[in-house]
Amino acid sequence: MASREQELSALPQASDPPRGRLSVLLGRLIRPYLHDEPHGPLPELLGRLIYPFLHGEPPKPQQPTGFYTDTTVCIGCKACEVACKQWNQLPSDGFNWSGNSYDNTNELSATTWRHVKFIEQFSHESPSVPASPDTEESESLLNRWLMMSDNCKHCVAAPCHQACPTGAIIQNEFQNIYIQADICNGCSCCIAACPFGVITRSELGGHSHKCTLCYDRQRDGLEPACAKACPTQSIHFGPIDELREQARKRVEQLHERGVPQAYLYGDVPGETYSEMHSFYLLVDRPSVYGLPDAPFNPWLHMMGDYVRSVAGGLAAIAVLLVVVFLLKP
Amino acid sequence: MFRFSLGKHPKTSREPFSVETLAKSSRLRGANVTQGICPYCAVGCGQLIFSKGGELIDIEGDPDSPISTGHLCPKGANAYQLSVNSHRVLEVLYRAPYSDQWETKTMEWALEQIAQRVKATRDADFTTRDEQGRLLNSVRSIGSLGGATIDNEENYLIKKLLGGGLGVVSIENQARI
Amino acid sequence: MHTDSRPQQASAEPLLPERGHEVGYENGPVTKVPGWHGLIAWDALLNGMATGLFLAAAVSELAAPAVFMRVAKVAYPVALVLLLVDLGLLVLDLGDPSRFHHMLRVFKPGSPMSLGTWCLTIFSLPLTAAAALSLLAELGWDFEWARLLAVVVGLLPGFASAAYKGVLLSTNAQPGWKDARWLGGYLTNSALVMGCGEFLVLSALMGQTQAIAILRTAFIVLLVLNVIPLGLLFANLRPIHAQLYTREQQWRVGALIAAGALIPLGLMLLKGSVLSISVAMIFLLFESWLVRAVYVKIPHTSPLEVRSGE
Amino acid sequence: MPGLGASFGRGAATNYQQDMANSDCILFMGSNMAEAQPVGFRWPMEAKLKGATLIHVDPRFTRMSAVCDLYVGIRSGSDIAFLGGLVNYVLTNDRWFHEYVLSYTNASTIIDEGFRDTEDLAGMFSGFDQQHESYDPKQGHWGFEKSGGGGAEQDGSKNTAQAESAKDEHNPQGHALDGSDDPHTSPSKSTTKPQRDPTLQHPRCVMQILRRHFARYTPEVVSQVCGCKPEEFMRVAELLCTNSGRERTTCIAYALGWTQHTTGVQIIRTAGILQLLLGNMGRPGGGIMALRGHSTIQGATDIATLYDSLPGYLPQPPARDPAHEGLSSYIESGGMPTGYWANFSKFIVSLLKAWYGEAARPDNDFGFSWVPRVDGDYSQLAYFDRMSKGGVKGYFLAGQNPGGGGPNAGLHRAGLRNLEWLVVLDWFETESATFWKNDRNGPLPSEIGTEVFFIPAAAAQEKEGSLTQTQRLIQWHKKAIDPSGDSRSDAWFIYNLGKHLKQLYAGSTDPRDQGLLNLTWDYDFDEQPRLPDGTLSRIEGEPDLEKVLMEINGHRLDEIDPRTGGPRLVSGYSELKDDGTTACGCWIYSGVFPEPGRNRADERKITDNPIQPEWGYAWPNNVRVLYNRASADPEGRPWSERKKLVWWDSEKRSWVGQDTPDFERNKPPDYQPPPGATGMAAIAGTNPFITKPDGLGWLYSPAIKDGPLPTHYEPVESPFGNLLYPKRNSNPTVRFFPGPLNPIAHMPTAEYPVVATTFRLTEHYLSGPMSRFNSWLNELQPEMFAELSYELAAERGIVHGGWMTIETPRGRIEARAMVTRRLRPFVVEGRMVHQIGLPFHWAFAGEVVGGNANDLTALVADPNVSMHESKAFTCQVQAGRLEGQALHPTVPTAHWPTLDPIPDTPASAQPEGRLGHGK
Repeated sequence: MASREQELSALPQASDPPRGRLSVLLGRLIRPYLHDEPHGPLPELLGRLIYPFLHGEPPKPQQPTGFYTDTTVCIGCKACEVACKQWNQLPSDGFNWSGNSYDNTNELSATTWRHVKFIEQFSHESPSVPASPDTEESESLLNRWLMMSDNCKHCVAAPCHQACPTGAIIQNEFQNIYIQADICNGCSCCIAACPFGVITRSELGGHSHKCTLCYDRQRDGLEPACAKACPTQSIHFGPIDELREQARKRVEQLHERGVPQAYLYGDVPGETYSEMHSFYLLVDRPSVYGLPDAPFNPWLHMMGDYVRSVAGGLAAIAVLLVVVFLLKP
Repeated sequence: MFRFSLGKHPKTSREPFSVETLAKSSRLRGANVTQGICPYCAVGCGQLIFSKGGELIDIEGDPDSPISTGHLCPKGANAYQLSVNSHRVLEVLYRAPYSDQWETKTMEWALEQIAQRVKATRDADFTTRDEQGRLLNSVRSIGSLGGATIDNEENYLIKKLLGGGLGVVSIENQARI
Repeated sequence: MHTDSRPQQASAEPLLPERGHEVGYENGPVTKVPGWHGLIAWDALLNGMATGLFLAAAVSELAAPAVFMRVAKVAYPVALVLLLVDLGLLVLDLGDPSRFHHMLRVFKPGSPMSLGTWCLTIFSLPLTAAAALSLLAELGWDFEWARLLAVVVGLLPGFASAAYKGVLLSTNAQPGWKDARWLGGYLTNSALVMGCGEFLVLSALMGQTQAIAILRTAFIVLLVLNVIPLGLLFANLRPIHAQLYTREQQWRVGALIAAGALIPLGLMLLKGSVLSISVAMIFLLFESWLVRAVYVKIPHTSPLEVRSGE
Repeated sequence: MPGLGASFGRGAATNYQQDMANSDCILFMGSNMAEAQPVGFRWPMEAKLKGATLIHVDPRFTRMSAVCDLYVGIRSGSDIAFLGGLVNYVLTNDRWFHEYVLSYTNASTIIDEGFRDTEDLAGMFSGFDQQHESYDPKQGHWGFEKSGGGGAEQDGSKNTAQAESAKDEHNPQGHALDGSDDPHTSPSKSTTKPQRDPTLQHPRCVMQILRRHFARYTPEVVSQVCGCKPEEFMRVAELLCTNSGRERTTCIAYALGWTQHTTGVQIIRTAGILQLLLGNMGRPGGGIMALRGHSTIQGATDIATLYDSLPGYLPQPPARDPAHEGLSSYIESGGMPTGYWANFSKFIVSLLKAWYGEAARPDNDFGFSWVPRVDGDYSQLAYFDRMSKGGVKGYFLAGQNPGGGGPNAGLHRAGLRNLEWLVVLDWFETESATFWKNDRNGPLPSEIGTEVFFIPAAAAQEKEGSLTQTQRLIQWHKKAIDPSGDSRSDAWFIYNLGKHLKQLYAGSTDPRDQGLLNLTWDYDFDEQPRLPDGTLSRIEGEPDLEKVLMEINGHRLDEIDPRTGGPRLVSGYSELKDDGTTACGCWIYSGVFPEPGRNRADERKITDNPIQPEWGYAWPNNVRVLYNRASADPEGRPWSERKKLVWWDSEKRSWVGQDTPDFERNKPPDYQPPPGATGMAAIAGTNPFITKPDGLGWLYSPAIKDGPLPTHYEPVESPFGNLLYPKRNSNPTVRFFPGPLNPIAHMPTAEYPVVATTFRLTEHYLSGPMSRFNSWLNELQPEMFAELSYELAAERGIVHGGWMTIETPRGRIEARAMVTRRLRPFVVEGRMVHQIGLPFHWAFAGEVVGGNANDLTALVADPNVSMHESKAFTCQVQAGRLEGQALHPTVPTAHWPTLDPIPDTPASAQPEGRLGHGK
């Protein structure tokens, strides 16, 4: 029984650009200048100038996919982090001990696309000598160590996607948000737009990077590296509808088993934010996990802001016109 | 009417895919794949090792393995970096007595030197019988340590050569049975 | 979205050290600061100066050509220079400046940056034409109709170029910025105020007394008018400023901004000389820059609470 | 793992990891499986999803505690007290599985009347030899009472127990090293059956002894010793009891948290007793899982890179007087008349044939004299003690780092400095390779005379071979690419070193060189091997390890396989003979290569059988659940539908089920051995533990050097005396290695009042050779830290994130302080004791460096397996750093493994994360 991974080795490596519009034909013409040894500075410059404007036939939409991360089974092993770095060949971020529990990763960034968070919640009770009856465990005291593997939320209406002026950020055929590193020019609008602080700009190359939901793997029918590695299957990958159903069942199960706090974060659209294609099962307030309690899509304000902006300008022009007409000889 | 809709999905067909994005695929296509076992702990997770042009390009879990069903821990996921690593020593190093530095040597030289050291030490210290006249046939001044991180066959060869061949007694590994 | 019951944090009295190392994530910043090197405050200023000057000149010239044409012919090249510097800053602010042209890869009106870049690009064409034709006119090649056409064509993209910037900086998730509903209103208005001021300075330098008279009045009214969006903006920003700065710091900055707004007004009311106009303009530019800088700094500043906790 | 061997017969984990998903309750103790074996832990998590209860009993609240249903904190080193309490709870509340215990354990066996328990002798068993600080089981009358003789019979017919100990499959240490187990003076091997009392009323029957022995382990005493609350203990006990029986099974999982104690073997024994009483052995979802730490730590034990063991747990022959130095004496003292060990002679003769080939002939004892004799303790600890005192000249290190990871690593480095020559086979410049230049505590290089040869080793992916994982499963891994640069596989090195040595000794007629000269040493590939892409390997001289595995599997030398033209491979150990017609390198692995081209370790077939018997090969005989005969009741029917695994099919007259029966397939449940039966014929149809001479699980086991029943002793270093046996603080049979480099803080110590325990982090591996040169792991745990409670931090003025120093009599290290409520002080015997946790992954060589917890631990050894005690020792802590210069990494940071583009791959399929490089 050969796994999908093993079948792949039989496939030839794709190398041709897909057929399609004229621009793709043009793309073929300049292709040698793009990937092979540059044939001198002028063709290279030409290639660089034309390249972003080449488009092809977009792929057919596929079943939307995503992640469902069940934090209640996370053991904080960070396999997802290393699997991600290994598959994507991301650099290590240097060696800094944070002291924030076992989290030395600290944040998501252009070079860290999975981040396991650790939250120690322990009662402040100390054992006493001799043991006094007052120190009996009380129900209100928590003794737990929460762990959560965080990543890009792949929002359906993604602020980064809306902000991107170059079209580098696309929603691909799997409805995942993908930054095309060959297009991004590092304008940083996506960084400003993301309510979760997922994206940063790399010092190397100056482009924005984030979780691709292993687009390259999905193209070949493989699941993302992190979900594949996750030993306890805290990270689930699959068609988003199935994941939602699975997650809701799990929440019900947890409620039955005495975890009434369990709920899903991001599985459905809210008043101010769309659903996310990477959603989480949590057992405490979102802010405890470093997530916005009520994420807000900035675009909800954009039209109003334009109106006020235009009004502010028009008012000034009106003043100017009035004065000119009144005072002109 | 100016309200932006959260439910609006972008249409894939209108997304500005770049040429490279359109051609995107995994690097596993056309790679050679071999089934390996994770070299770290004793769980024995299955690994798939992908190579191209004689170079490692990826190591990930083997979904077929009934033990690990494709999963790996951070160390297992890091196995690639054990092999592809600029810190790896890739030539024979020799430190002379009282020296403060390594010297680079050939493998052949090292094998020859080590064989001579073994012979000299063994010939000097081989004990056929102890003071009480008990048969020992052993060399007590040479030892060997390690085995739980290498292969069974290598363990067997170590035990066979050093123990059965040379008479070395202190052949040990990490395991304390 | 999160309708389920939420557990409350344990509220037991701590017996030992009050703040544990359980720093967790509650007090940390959630969003990331965009890597704009601080040039953005200058960009916002230059954008306003360029578009404002063009708009002030164009509107004035079209309304009263006889009075303003001479100054306008100088104003357009000046606006072009300012715009070019601004575009330079924009390119430098990119992570990969060699890919600046990727901005024109798509037209996404939903993205303020895309809309803005397209507007700036389009605007730069009639502006260049207007500036070139103005200069040519000085040299004797007069294509007046073409020049006026360029000016008219430039009005809309010029206005949009001024209007997008505030929306760009308020349509995002950054703390403070995301609440700045009046940033656009202020910035566009401020662009016109600055433009009017610049036009006034040019008129003064060129000794256009009629223009000076009209523009001085307009400038005074605009200066007063500008206080409204500025006030509304700071009302938007009050909560975040309270988190970031002590009351004393807030007062100090407030006083500086107020001075920057009131001094030019006073100067203008007092005298219309070249000197006072220029000084007033310098104060205005300082104030405008200060407002923008204070705004830009917000997401770069960690809240007082976090700072004291470190 | 004699803890398991002594109870059940084989010293290996009894079930396979996936089987943990079938458990109804799992007790993790002395294990942090989620952190140390995260992928294995997915099976307990699966059980939990299905509704099982996971319990973690540990000194530290770990990442595993976080996902367990119940966590109970106990003080390091109090495990036997806790488990003994559980045994007592099961017995006093009559919660034991009566039918199972009566049929499958030695509960009814009557013990010699001369035996005295710790209850009688204030914490000591009978037979203690004060002079040697060890027990003499014979003097102590530990043996079983034989039928017909009472206590009066001759020595010769009873007390086989301590002789049996030697033959326990996994207790090679059982044989006496001083040669005192002379067959003529030690008890003979009687086939007489021990006496039994099925009513369990006899005061000397095992059940009654057990009751008396554990009576003092009451919940209150447990709480006093362990520092947990009695209710917590009771909850654990109740959960174990309700989840055991016909319908339900409980699994106990342990790891180094149990073994790294001077009482480790006895801790495991206690768990064995508990599992036998609850009837969980040999059943799906039950058993005892020994979770081990290295990829082939099981294999290295089986194949035996151990000083006292030959492959397949045959004892390394001890030095003996000339009359008994021959093969026959060895066989006589090594074999057992009943049970599987009756085949002993076949195993050793076949091994000698495998080693010495034609030269092994009956007339020369099959070359038995060439096998070196053991005349003392040559275990790692003892040997390094000797080395540090100057008694060793040459040493090989193959993938082990004693200079960083040995207990009392400073002493280990002192040993390395005393060598004349050292050969290191490794990937990176570890502590053990660079002790002469990087050890801040050591002398200058100009004062160190050790000659060091560093042989670059091939990475795991660059060689082939087999690994035996924690549940005895042998898995072959293939070679993906050629070794980089000059690096070579360890096999290449040993093979070619052997060739050189054979050349050097060629022509010698000295008898002592004949072993080497006669050693079969021909593993050349028949043709140059190819890489997976079809190209020829560029490595010359690589041995063909499949040939080695075939040698391990064994051959019929008297039969030619027409397919190969060579001797026929044997299909399993039942084919082995003791007349020299078979050769077999390791009898328990026999069957792994049953026919040409069929390397069962390399089998990767997925079947419908959830046990997946065709994935790899498990020894023995591909059994996945050991003693699985016990998954059926005495009549051979499954205990319950829910828990069926192997049962007797009366129509087929055969044991059937998912797993290979760990039993003679056609032996019916009602089989009763005829009187005087020997070998397997002596094992009844109701006796599942076939490597035990009586086929029973041993609640009482005289096969252990520190007593037939587990007893709580304090660790060698402890702030407390022994509450249970105040006259006897620590294990009386512990071995010490006195010397200036290895001082001990003898208990109860006031100078070192804090208990310390070491632990493993998910992100690192051992002392770091396989993790501290890896930037992706280093960024996850970059610095040495120590975990301590708020209370201790407040007492010592230690600030979270600041520095602290930890001191023991052996050394001082610095670490970052991780002040956390996951660690709590324990109230033990009415006073508060603090405990710190120390990860043991850092030392002075690597991309990240830091204080080495193993510079603090002591060289002490438990009497059975020479295990040290790094899970419980005492220390002093204070705020601040060590004086002197801080450690610096010995290699620069390498953020990326490589930035070279992936070959033969277009830009669109290059990795996303090289960020502007490589594109």
